Amino acid sequence: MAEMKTAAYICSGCGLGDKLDIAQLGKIAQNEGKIALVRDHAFLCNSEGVQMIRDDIEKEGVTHVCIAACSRRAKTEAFHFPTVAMTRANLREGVIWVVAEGSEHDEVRQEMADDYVRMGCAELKKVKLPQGNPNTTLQKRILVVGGGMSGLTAAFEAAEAGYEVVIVEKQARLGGWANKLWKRVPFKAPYAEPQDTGVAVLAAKVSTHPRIKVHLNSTVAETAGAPGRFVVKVAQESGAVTEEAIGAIVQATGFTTYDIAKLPELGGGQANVVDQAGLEALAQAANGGALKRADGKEIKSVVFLQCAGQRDETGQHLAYCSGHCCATSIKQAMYFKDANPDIDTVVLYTDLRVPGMGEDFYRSAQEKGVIFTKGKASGVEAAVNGCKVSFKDLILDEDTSLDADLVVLATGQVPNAGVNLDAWDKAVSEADGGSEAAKQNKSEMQKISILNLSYRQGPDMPQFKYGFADSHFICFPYETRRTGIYAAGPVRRPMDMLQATEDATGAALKAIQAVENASLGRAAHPRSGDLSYPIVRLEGCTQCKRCTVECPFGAIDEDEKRFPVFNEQRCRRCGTCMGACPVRVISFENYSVDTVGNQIKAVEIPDEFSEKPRVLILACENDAYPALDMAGLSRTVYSAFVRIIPVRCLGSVNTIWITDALNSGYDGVMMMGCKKGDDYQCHFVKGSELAGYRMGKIGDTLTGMGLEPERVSSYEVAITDNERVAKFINEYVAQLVEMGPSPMKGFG
Amino acid sequence: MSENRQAIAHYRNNFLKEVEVHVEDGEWVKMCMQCGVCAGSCPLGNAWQHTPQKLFMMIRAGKREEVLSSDSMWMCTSCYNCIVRCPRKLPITHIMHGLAHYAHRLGMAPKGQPTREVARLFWNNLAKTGRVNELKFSLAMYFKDGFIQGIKNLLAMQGIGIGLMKAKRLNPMELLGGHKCKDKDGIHKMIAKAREIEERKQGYAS
Amino acid sequence: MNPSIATNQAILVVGGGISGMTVALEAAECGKQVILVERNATLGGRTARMNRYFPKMCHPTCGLEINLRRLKGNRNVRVMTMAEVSGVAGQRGDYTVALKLAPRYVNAKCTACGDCAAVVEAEIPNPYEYGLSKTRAAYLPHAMAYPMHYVLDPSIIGTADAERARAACKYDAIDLDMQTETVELKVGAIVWATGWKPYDAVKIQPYGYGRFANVITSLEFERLADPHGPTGGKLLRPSDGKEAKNIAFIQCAGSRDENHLRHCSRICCMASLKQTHYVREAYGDAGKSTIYYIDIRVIDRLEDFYQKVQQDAAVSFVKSKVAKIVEGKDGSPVLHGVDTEGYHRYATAHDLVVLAVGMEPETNGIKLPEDMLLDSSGFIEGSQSEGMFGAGAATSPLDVNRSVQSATAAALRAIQVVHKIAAAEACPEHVGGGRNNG
Amino acid sequence: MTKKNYAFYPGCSSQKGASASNFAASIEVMCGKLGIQLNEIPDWNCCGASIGYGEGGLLPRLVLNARNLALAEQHLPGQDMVSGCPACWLSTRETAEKLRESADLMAGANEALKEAELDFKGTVKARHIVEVLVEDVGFEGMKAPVVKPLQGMKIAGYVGCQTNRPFGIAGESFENPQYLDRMIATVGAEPASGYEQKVTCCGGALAFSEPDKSQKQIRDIVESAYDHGAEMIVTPCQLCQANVEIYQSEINKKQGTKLAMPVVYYSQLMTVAYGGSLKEAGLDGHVIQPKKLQDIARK
Repeated sequence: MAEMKTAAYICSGCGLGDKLDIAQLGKIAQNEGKIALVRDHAFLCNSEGVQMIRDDIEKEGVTHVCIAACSRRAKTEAFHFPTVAMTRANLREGVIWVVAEGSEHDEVRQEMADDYVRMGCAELKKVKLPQGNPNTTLQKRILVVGGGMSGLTAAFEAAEAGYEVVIVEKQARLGGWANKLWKRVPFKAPYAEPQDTGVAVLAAKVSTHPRIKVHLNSTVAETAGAPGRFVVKVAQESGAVTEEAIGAIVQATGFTTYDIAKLPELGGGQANVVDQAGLEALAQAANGGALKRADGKEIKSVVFLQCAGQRDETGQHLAYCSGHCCATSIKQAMYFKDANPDIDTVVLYTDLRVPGMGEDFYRSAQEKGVIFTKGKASGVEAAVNGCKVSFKDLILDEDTSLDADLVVLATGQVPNAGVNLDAWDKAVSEADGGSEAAKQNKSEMQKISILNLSYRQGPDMPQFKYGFADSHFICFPYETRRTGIYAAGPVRRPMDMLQATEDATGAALKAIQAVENASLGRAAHPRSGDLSYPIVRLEGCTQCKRCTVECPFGAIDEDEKRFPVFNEQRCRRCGTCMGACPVRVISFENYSVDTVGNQIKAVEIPDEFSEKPRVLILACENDAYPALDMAGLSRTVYSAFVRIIPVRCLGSVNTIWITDALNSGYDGVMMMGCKKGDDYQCHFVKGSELAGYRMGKIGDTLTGMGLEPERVSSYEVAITDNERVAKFINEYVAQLVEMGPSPMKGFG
Repeated sequence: MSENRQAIAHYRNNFLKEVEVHVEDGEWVKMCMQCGVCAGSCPLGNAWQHTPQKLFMMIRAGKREEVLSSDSMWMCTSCYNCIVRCPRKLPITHIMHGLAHYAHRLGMAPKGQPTREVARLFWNNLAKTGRVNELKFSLAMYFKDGFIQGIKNLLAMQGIGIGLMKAKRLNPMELLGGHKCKDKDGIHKMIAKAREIEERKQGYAS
Repeated sequence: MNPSIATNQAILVVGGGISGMTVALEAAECGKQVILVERNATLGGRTARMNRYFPKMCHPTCGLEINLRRLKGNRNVRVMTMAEVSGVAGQRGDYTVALKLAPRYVNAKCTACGDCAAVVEAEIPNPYEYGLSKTRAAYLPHAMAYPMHYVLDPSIIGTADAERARAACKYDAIDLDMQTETVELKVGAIVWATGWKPYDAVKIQPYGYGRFANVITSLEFERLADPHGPTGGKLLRPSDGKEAKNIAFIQCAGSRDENHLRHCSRICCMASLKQTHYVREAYGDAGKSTIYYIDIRVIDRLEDFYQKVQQDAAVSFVKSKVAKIVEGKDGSPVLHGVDTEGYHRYATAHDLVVLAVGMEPETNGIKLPEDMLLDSSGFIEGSQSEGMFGAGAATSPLDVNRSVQSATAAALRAIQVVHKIAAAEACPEHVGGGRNNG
Repeated sequence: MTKKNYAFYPGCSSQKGASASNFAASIEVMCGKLGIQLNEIPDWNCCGASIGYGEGGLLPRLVLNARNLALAEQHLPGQDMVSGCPACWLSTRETAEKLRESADLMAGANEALKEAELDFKGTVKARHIVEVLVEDVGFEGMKAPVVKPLQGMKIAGYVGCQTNRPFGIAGESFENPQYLDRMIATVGAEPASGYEQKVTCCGGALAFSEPDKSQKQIRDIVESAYDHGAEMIVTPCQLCQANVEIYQSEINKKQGTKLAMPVVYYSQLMTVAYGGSLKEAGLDGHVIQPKKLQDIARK
């Protein structure tokens, strides 16, 4: 790599020149920042300004560029210099747009700008242009676990985009649940009639596809490695094991129906009570003719009980709604009506949930004479010729009953998501040096594992809620916590076949993207394209395991000596490991303990008599930093005593930054991160929580330094909080003024 | 109408099917989704013991006696609010008329229900000559509950009658003849034929 | 933009809302070339105008920020705003698209400094706020606008205001001579992520939207609840600016109604449940929400959210399609109808009525290529030539999560098309050979 | 002026000496001025009205209307059939549509019509006079003959039900139709804006059978007109006119109110504005005297 040559460019446009002493900023960059080349420009982001920088890079051999102008979020197209390392000093959104107007504020405004230039220059000294993980991988085959409708779809769609696919299916035949259906709910206009499932055609296409390899009667015995270099052991029922080299994984392991034996009050277990799957079996047997009960009697009347064991508020059954069951019952009622319009079919529901075009399907059933009754079933008893369903008719407001030859319970979907990692953690720690029973428990638990990941953090994907392997994010349904592994279909959330095939197609895309990213050494969402990766200096490592435990993505394993093993392709570049490391041996080329530490140290701390406190703000780049930027955009004034540093996540904040800051005379530190709790906002899962936990631990250190605990504070900031964030700052600064200057001033 | 009762006997257990066959626009009843917009749209809503949507549910639940003996559908003013608001485009006004007619015809409609009586008088009045004789119709209405009550009604309403006469909008001479169609006989035969066709189609003995 | 970057291996994405951005980014992050066109002046679409998302009550701009960062860091996507597709010719793998580019009157030199807005006097109804407030006729669409450039409203072109704006700009960023232009692109696949629009509530006559000031739509209510909205996040009623504490939510306003939209718009139940949270947050126990509904349609784990709201004593549910609204003496809307569970007639006054308006395709009323396959409501099912696809709410009334899922799937479908083109160009004799193209 | 011909179906209430005879009187001048030639359908019969269903049943009611349609088709070929009464229009139009949609009903109707030696082919279009005014004449056309603008009069436009639902005038809304207000303005008067009882039901035929319930409706309709500063109600509907006008005295008697709101037809306004006399406008046919309008007519 060429020798480092630094340059700083100071813009005087957008009012910067009117409000700030640009010459002084230049001098600071030159003298204090020790920048080789310092230039200013009246309009840095125009083509002329950009060309000036480009020329310096090309002709002067500049390798490191500090842009002192607007926020790092602004003018990214103009300031795009992919061959050099770059820092941005935010003078516009961070200084002139937020410091109060008027000459009485000139001094503090200039001081703020001076510091940001110092910080930009100081950071520049420590950043390197990320070169990308040299350990790139080239395996682009996609493993699809599960050969049902979702799995087949994922496999076929990925193969059609040119990728090799391996399917592992537990059963002897492709098709899964869909094989057991007589017909499916319509998935395109006119949404009026049950349709062929199409599974046979799809299974045939998959079986004969030149890019798809199918393992039947097989399960995944082990998944080792990382995106782009997974090694998957496929175990056949016979015991034979095949190794497959895999780039990314789609887990489409589907669902199991809720056991109707758990619903005796609704007739579960009675001869003439079936679930929807049971009804499909009767319909397949009837093959378009009259449906008959198990005892051979032709069914003349049928009642469908919706939400059987679902939407349960008692805690005994499923709390959620499986979404597909209203349409499924409608479809099944049509099986009867289509065979014989005189059959009485009643659907007993509380809310008929057929969103979207399902409304047309509902109408179609009504036209066929299916009766819909809003009511709540209280019991199903066996009667002479069938069943007696007792219910409250909610419209007619009366307790009543219906006799039927057959009752169908619309039960819910239970995901086949493998091992629950929370329970697993507990089992592992109990088994670790524990009793035989505890060890037995652990190995029993592992039996239901789907992926058998050889990850330190457990053998399957983390589950979200009710055992579904879903994403926590609304905008990002495929944002999983296991990079390169995507759940699709009813294992992700309860869904119907239409949604499952859409979902599988989306998951296939994400798998393709994962292998492409891995092959280039790039990060996956949300820091997509990031070429930096964690670099560890193992010689300094104390094997404390914090990084392996705290990594939200299970990217770090441990070797036999308990040293961390980084799997960069699993890493999402949040820096949680860096924040966790007590000996500071983990860093990224462009984000490290030093890049931030140097900025903290670069700030000039006025003495205790100046009445100018200094507050360090560490702001999450996802929500808090944009909120601060937007405070600028809306010209919301906040104190000029703060110095803000964006961080990848509060989870990446190393406590050394805090203690260094306070040691060097800052009066306080504000940490701004995302919302915690069940509805957490952190894309790295626990950033705010970890930061809070770590800061809790430095309380003693603060006390030892003779500092009040209030000198470190944390805030949950949403991206829309541009006004609130200014309020937080102003209130905190006022509180610090009240408290008096830090006793550490002058010792730093 | 005893033969009609027999004719529908095989529908006993499936009142909805009976309604579909015998009630004007009855085949729409199954399409109701119980939103209740009809119930809230009726100007005489307060007077309904069973709202239209509830009647539809009762039909599906097989409550034959209750539906046909209900006086609710006789409260219909034919304002058509329910029709234009129904999200399923059910011709509710027509179904109400149809139910009322069917109940009336089966003799199950409430005895002495005022609108039922008015409707009967009105039809008989118009069917006689082809055109309505407003005076005779009014008098018939006042006397529908007997002579004494009729005189009382007449006295109570005499202000209105005299007012209209003064305004030349009620002609006492109508009592002696009044407007009528020339082809009275043709109209009689035509109506009789229409009835016959309708009964034939609905499977009544005729 | 240089149209020459577009080849028949590029993917055109029409619509820059969350679905379109997702299609573009997902495809680009697989290494494909994408052109993303948006009719408005900024990306972000409808979700950028939402206050919160259900069920997490998080902020839509959070996801927008991440997507914008992905976009800024990815050179495979070319973004064109104020660009509308005016024609499509050709077939799968080889489309020629005509784009109409409307003048923004501001070029890429704009630094978003705001000097132009400071001197322009004319005000226009703020499009971002559904006209609930006004903005200067030189404006930044919103704080997260992308591109971060101002716009001059066409109404001031040729006026002194426009001249003042130009004079105020130090960066030569205002170009009053910009004209509408048409450019042509070659692309291999097209994804229509054209989104949805709210059903015109004026057409739902019995509810008096447009006649009664205190009957508003759910989208307008989002703006009222937004701290950056026209009321600073206060739930004030439009007629008199008084606090609206007793709020009615009317479900299926236009949806599930053959007089309006045949389909169920899926999102509205959750949207109203979410909005009851706004009322609770604003007023605590003093607030009151009433949801008038036919069926509460919140599927899968969203049921949790429903159950939580059901437990809130300040929220009540009435199973009834409201028959009509009349305006009371103080401007309070009075709702008339019948609770059909049992039979309870009501005539209830509320401070404010929020109509949970249905979703219809944004493209209703716009001519799409004849090749497109639409369902009975106008949602896109695909195309006969199989080279054009729908994504997100253009395909069905979908919530954000499902829209993104749909968009991700659409990205793969488009990739399949351009992959086959690339494969054909690399090795023509092998294309399609022995393969089943489904 | 060349006159446009229409097959006219007056309906029972518009006969001489019947409850809407003043309406019948008032349309003559109006039509004359607007070039509308109404040709009465020979030997027309009653439509069955909205109360006919109780005894009548479906086919007998359809057949009554089919007879009128058939007569129009036979005697006045090529002419649209126009009714002045909403109930007549509604029944006729409904019949025409039902018969067109159902071959079965059409066959049944013709089988019955044969008894009266008639046959209906289904070619006639059933319209309301207001449709003719709005669609064929237009508001400009209605304005042209105005010689005595009704300045200074504030009038509540009461549309009622059946002119408005289920068919209504094309382009108008069911809940807030505008055409009547526009007609009021066309003749120089001021429509009472915000009159929210515009489309409230007067009780219709139930005014006879359920007087208390209907009179509650009527009271709302009249009181709201007072509340909006109207001095008169105008309506396109015969039954509305009769009910709302004649029951005010009953309401006063029973409920101690002092209602005395005149109720007239749009055609009466137009006739007066077009220079017609009090008698030509049928203004001698009111129980509650529309004095102001009568005064203008007398001028």
